[in-house]
Amino acid sequence: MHRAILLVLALLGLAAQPVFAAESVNPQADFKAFRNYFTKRFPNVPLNDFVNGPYSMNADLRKQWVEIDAFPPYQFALDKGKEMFETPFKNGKTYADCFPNKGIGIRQNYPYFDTKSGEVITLDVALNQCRQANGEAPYDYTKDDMAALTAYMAFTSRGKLFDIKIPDDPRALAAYRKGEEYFYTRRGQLNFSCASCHVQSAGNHIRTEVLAPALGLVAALPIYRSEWGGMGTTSRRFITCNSQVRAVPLKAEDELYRDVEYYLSYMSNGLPISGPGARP
Amino acid sequence: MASTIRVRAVASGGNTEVQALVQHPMDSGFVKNAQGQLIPPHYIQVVEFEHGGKVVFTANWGPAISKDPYIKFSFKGAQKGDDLTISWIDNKGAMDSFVGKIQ
Amino acid sequence: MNNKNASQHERGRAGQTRRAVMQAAVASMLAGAALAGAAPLNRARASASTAKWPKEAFSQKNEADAIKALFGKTPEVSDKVNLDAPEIAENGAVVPISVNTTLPNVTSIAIVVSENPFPLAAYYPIPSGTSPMVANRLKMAKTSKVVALVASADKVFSASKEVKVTVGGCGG
Amino acid sequence: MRRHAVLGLALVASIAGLTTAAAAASADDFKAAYTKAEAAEKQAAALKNQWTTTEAELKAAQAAAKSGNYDEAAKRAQQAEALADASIAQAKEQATAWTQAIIH
Repeated sequence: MHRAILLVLALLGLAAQPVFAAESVNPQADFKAFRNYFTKRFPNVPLNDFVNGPYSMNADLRKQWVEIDAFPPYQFALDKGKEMFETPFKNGKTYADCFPNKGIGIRQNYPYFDTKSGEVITLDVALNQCRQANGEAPYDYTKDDMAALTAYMAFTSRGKLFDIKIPDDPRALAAYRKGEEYFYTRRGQLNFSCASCHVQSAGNHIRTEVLAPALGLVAALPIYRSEWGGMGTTSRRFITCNSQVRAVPLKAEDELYRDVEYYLSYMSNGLPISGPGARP
Repeated sequence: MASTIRVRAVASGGNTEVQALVQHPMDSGFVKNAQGQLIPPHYIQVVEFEHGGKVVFTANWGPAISKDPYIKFSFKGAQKGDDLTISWIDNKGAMDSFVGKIQ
Repeated sequence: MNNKNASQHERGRAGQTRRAVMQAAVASMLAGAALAGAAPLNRARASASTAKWPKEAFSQKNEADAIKALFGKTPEVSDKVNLDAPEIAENGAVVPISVNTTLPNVTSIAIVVSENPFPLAAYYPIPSGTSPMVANRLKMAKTSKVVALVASADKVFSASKEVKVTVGGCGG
Repeated sequence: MRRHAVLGLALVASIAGLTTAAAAASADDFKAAYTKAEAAEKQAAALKNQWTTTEAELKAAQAAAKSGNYDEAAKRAQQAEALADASIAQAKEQATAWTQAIIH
């Protein structure tokens, strides 16, 4: 009980100096420090440009991206996603029936913490919940159908600002904290955390690739990668990150992956959705 | 039903700038599939753009053109609202065509 | 046999593997005859043909032979040929390259990637009324010289640039 | 930083230990080594911190055993165990160390 109160106080930003380190979960303070770190480190990158990842910090890359984005190769996935989104299920209902505002322009509100199930619900999970509620088989979280569908939903939300909420529920704060932990924990034989690449080394090169800053990273998802020759889901991105450091990836949309997305999206609050993005 | 061809053609000051994207794997013949077998070459060889009964642009391509190929060029003499016809054929004889409106 | 088949194999294309795309293409070729009458409104009668596709030039395995097969002459370097290519390709699979020129009476533009297995990447005849300018996206197997060639008034002019590639466009 | 060095040393030491097992290995040697490796990898899985390299070694060990090359199989299994142990050590160390990486 005492712990719960502390958590709630921390959530509200009212806790003065927390007594124990373990109780010091303070998303608002984290958010400020996180944003501060990136804006100080990259003073020439306008805040809203962080969502363009590597292109915000490398002129040659940016030029190639602008040229390619003028008529992006993900156009076909986007068109397919729109068609899928608008095609009714066998029962006559559509995705629009499952979502607020008929599913248009809502990407910025995902993931959210579902106080009923006590879990983080990402857009991808919400889409499959919608499918299953309407008697349809769920899509594979790592494959093209889910990528196309989420690409379209992100596209209708471009420019909308991330608005991730952490409800007054200790479980929500715990999920946030678990996501934060996963993000900063070193893993794999290469002993890298997500942060090793996307915080400490953001903007640096790995071969010709420029590592995207963690700030705004999720705003570009899903992403078309030239390397993949196609659109990839958030799950695919996380799984690839893990494999690259020689860690066995979690299952797609594993609770921890959802928590990381929750954490990172909260860190990107106020930044515009730029997905679907295109990356090398 | 979706076409394999997307086109944006914009007329301005007597000049029409055309950008097109074609959905095609453009397999080079040098890439292996998951089973380690080479994927045979499969790529578009010719894309033709026609306006007012005249071929205004022809792209001759080899396997080094990127997947879902993109092309941009410009020509003179078209008006807003005119038709622009695009057609392609690949090394296996598959084809598609599309009529777009110049904006 | 024109404008026939692509309609069929487009359904759900983005979700298919390369293999599946190929199977679909073959299937659609077989189905082509049956579909000929059912083309949607915006599918045209016109069709591209491979009759003039310069097969010999595209089959050459080195730069000089490809250029010779295509133009029958040796190019001379010209600062009137502008080749726009990145210093470092973000990914060898998609390298944006554009060419334009201030040379008069241009009849064609070609792009060669010296180190690719087949160096000739693209050949664009330029009819009168069409600007001597083209932009496209190429695959590059590795770091290579890229050459832009412009045929103008019975001569061939060129410009080249080295493009660094560390993530090859021909890998798996 | 010091902790990482310790982790690295543990890894090197455990791999170096393999070279002493030079004598020809039997099917039983392989089985014993594989069982140990598998147990360690299970523990790593419980900590949600398996390494792809461990998995690869386990597979290689089984493949070698199948073809009757028990020397190689035992060696691979021991390698897998060393990697799994290192991943467990990493997870335990990171259980608290991660907080030091948070942006403040």
